[in-house]
Amino acid sequence: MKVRVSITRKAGLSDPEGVETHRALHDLGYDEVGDVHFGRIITVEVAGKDAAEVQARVEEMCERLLANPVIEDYAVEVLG
Amino acid sequence: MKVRVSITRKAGLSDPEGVETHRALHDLGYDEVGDVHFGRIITVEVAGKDAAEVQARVEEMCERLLANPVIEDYAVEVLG
Amino acid sequence: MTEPVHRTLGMTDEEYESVVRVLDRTPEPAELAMYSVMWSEHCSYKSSRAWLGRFPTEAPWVVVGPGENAGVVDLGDGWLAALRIESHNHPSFVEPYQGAATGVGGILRDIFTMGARPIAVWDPIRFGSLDQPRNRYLLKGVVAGIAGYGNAVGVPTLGGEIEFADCYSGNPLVNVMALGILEREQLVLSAASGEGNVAVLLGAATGRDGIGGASILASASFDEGSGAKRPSVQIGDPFEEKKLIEACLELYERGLVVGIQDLGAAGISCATSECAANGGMGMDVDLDTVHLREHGMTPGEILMSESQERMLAIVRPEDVAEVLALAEKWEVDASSIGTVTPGGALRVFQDGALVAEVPAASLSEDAPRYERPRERPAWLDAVWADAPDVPDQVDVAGALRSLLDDPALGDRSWIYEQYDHQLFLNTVVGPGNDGSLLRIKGTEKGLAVSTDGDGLRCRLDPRRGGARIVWEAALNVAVTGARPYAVVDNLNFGNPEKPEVMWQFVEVVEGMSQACEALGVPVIGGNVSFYNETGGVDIHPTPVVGMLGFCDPMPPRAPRLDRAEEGMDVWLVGPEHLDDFAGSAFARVVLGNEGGRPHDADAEAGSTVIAHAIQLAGWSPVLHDVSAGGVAVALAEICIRSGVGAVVEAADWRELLCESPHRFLAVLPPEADPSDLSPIRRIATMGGAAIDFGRYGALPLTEATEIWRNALPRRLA
Amino acid sequence: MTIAVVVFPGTNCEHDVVHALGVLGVSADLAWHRETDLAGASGVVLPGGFAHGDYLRTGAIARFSPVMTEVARLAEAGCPVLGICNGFQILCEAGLLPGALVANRDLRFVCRPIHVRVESTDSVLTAAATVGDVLRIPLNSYEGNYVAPAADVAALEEAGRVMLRYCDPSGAVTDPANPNGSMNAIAGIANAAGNVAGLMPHPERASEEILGSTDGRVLLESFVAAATAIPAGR
Ligand SMILES: Nc1ncnc2c1ncn2[C@@H]1O[C@H](COP(=O)(O)OP(=O)(O)O)[C@@H](O)[C@H]1O
Ligand SMILES: [Mg+2]
Repeated sequence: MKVRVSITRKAGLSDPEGVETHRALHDLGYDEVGDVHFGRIITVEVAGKDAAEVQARVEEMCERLLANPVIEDYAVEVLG
Repeated sequence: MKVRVSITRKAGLSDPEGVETHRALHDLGYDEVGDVHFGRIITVEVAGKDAAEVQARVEEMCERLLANPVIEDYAVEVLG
Repeated sequence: MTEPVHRTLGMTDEEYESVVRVLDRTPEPAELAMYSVMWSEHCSYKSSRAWLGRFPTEAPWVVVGPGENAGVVDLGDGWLAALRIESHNHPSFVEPYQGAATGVGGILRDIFTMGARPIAVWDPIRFGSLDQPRNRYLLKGVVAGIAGYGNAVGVPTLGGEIEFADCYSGNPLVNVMALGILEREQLVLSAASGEGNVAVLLGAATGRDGIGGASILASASFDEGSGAKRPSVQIGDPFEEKKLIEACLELYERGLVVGIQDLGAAGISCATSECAANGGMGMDVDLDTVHLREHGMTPGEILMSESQERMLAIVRPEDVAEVLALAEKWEVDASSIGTVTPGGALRVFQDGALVAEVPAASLSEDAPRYERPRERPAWLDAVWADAPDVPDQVDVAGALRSLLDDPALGDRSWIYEQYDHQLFLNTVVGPGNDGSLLRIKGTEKGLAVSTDGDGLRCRLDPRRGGARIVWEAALNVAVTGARPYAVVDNLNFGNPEKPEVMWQFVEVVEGMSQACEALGVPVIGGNVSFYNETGGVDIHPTPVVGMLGFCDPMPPRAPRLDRAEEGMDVWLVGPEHLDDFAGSAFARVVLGNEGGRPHDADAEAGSTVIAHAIQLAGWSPVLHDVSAGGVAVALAEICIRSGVGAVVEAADWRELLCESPHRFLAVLPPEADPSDLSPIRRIATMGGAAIDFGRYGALPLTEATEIWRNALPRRLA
Repeated sequence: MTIAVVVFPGTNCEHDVVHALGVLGVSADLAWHRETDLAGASGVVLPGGFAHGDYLRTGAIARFSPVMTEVARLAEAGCPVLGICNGFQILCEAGLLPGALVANRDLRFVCRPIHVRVESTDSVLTAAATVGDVLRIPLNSYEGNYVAPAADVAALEEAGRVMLRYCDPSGAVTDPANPNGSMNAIAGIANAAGNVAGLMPHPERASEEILGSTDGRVLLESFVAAATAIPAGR
């Protein structure tokens, strides 16, 4: 099964990459752009039949390795 | 409007983060894990009323700045 | 029953009463927040201040001693050097990458606050055993954080040190030291003089980072219950800092600042009150002008925010426009947030209303001072009695195999090759040797630096241990040809409310002070980190010394470990060994013993040996001090780095493995006769394909190299 | 003749490049990234560092700096343009060189001397060297891993535009000698005309004996010779 993990920095923490990219977009004339935030997507191919089980396993992977729970939130979607 | 841009490395080009994460997951005993791919998500707040127009503008931002078309693919979703 | 607010801010009832006395009324919330952080252990040194005065701090070349952001010494011809060390222990445990990264950012600001360009960083770090995954994660994260920030901000990391012991498992130590150079006219201090001068806040936006935060965290024990005190982690932005460095250096060059202060612990409240108090003035601060990252921040939050990469410059009113323009050129945000006033009051306004009014000086000067009880630990006698049981005869080659495989003794290049250590083209001797040696371009001058600590030996005897790390650091710079010139120290200790910990602290300060006095080297700055305990277990008393050495001129070709050649002689310089095994690597790694009482430093022998090292550095291909692992490991490092074996001809196995102080190896061409540099004796000849200890066995060089190179990587793979 | 060394916010090797050129007896001027006219320069160096923090993507934001329009103009006119490390990354992003640089194979920053073999002398980077020379030069990067679509790499090879390849001290191109996983062990390339070149290692860090190696000089000398040969700012 294909699983998509989206990892974003917790609200309130600074996001230097977002700030700089915001600045660059404005320099290019995209004045309509407001806040910019950076995150990561990790797509993982997982052997398994049961979506709920796969979901639980990948969430565990997030807690242990993929995300840094101290500063990041994550969301796991089993795409099937 | 809130727009999510997902940027992934083009198939066939090396993805060291993916490879390394795959290895680390197996070290932790997640033998069910197959291919792992890394990408970035950039969420952008964009002033605008028309979803199609916003979509087009953000696609232009991707072409010009947010993605590197030589090695990356991107997808733009207007979340509303 | 809810706890009174001051207690949730880490303040005792007595301390709260003092605040009431100082203000002569009940503090407003913003005021209480300010006092709670400024009077925390981290900011006020309330438990240590009474003892720090023991350090010798004077010498004719000291320009700025302890008390300012960094110590400054004179290098002649108008050149000055600034040096400073800090700890980021607790933040690095919470989030190793960002904790270490922001540690680097903070120490750099201390340097360029003085007007100096930061030119190098060091990272003395300590962890629990790498057998535990959590410790591997912490080490990797810390090294990546130092690399990620240091490399990107554009300041090379020229070395550090690393130790492993179980006591650091729940409490890793991450110390960072930075060196800067400047020309005398550029020196700036943090005093806000001149009524009507303007306080300009430069750099990153202010968010809710580390509110009630990093400093309180560093001032309390770390246990399960501390979750509530956990600050939101601060995220380092090396790019912002790089711009800030360039902008500030240009401000100084153009003479546009009267005084400047970095924003660290307690953020705006600390910077404004210190600047005002140092100048004998007051300040009016308007919080509406502070560039915020988040909506709805309270005055207390804005004042206490520990958002990174910010500076407060004091500027004459007529220069404000130019300062703002210069900031804009460097793409640094800047705004005028305050005005220097007569009278000594720090007054803070928001939405036109006065939200805090305190005597600026009271935040630092009225802070509590504690002379906490001290008591020699009862367990020490038993520890001394448990001296290493040294056998009659030892297979030195076999012991060397184990020693080279120890992660603290093996090759450290896994760490330092992640650090840019060459930027600025100053690095004449880089990491992987004893001290690093930097040139100052356009002069003949050289600066040598070493950081040294030794938690185990300091646990066994804090006074002797404290003295020995100073002597070791001094020898490390001397073998590059530099004379010991100034010291900064980072005192990492457990809970000062325990009498045993306070006793250790005072003993260490005494030992270090004696060594500095004997060396004639002033202490120009330092940092105290208390409350390094987890679950009631304190870390070893772990002072770390940063030694600055100076030479003018530099040796034409400074010694390095990789310059030994077949046929050269190896000389051991230094006094007869003392069978000193307590706290040695041999006892720990091979015998599994961590007891006994180490020998003391010997000031007379130490000084002689340092003078010899400086002299030999003028022409020796290799000099290497003998420290952890003794002569055997020191010789092996020379062999491995130079790619040539050695045959040891005359040495007792004890001489090879014990760790008596004040010894180094000199590898000299065969025709050289250094015998007038007594005490000195020839112990080996370079050559062959093994490190050959004669009747104590031989270790093939290829095998030694393999073991040494893999000691760290194989545990981290 | 003067050489312009371009400074973006976040660049950090600019003074080192100026110093190393000075060692060769050549003077160079710093040019801030907002400048739009480098007509006085007969050569341009984009030095190493972290332009715009390397945020978003290495080189991505820098390529839009005003100075890059001018760099492109000079490149087109045949002026020698050299990108070192971050400068190489920027030239790739700007499309003045093909491909891109991504994270090192083992995801660790690498700062150490590596060996490169000279593969071609048809560029401003290598003209003074000899094919087959092995140079020991410091590498200092996290994103030093050269990637490009297979067809582009094949075209580069075909046209002899790979200038430097990672190798072991004997000159053999082996996998362990490839410090970052670059495709075809590519360490440096040039454009078709040979006047625009980029490389990951830092020749300016190997230009004085006291710093451990002088192997980088031949590369800087090639560049300087090319800059001397053309009139300023065509
Ligand atoms: N954490 C570290 N970061 C960078 N370099 C380090 C680190 N630990 C050790 N090193 C380097 O490895 C070398 C050996 O370290 P060490 O054995 O502690 O030196 P010494 O015993 O001479 O004080 C030194 O050059 C030192 O700078
Ligand atoms: Mg040493």
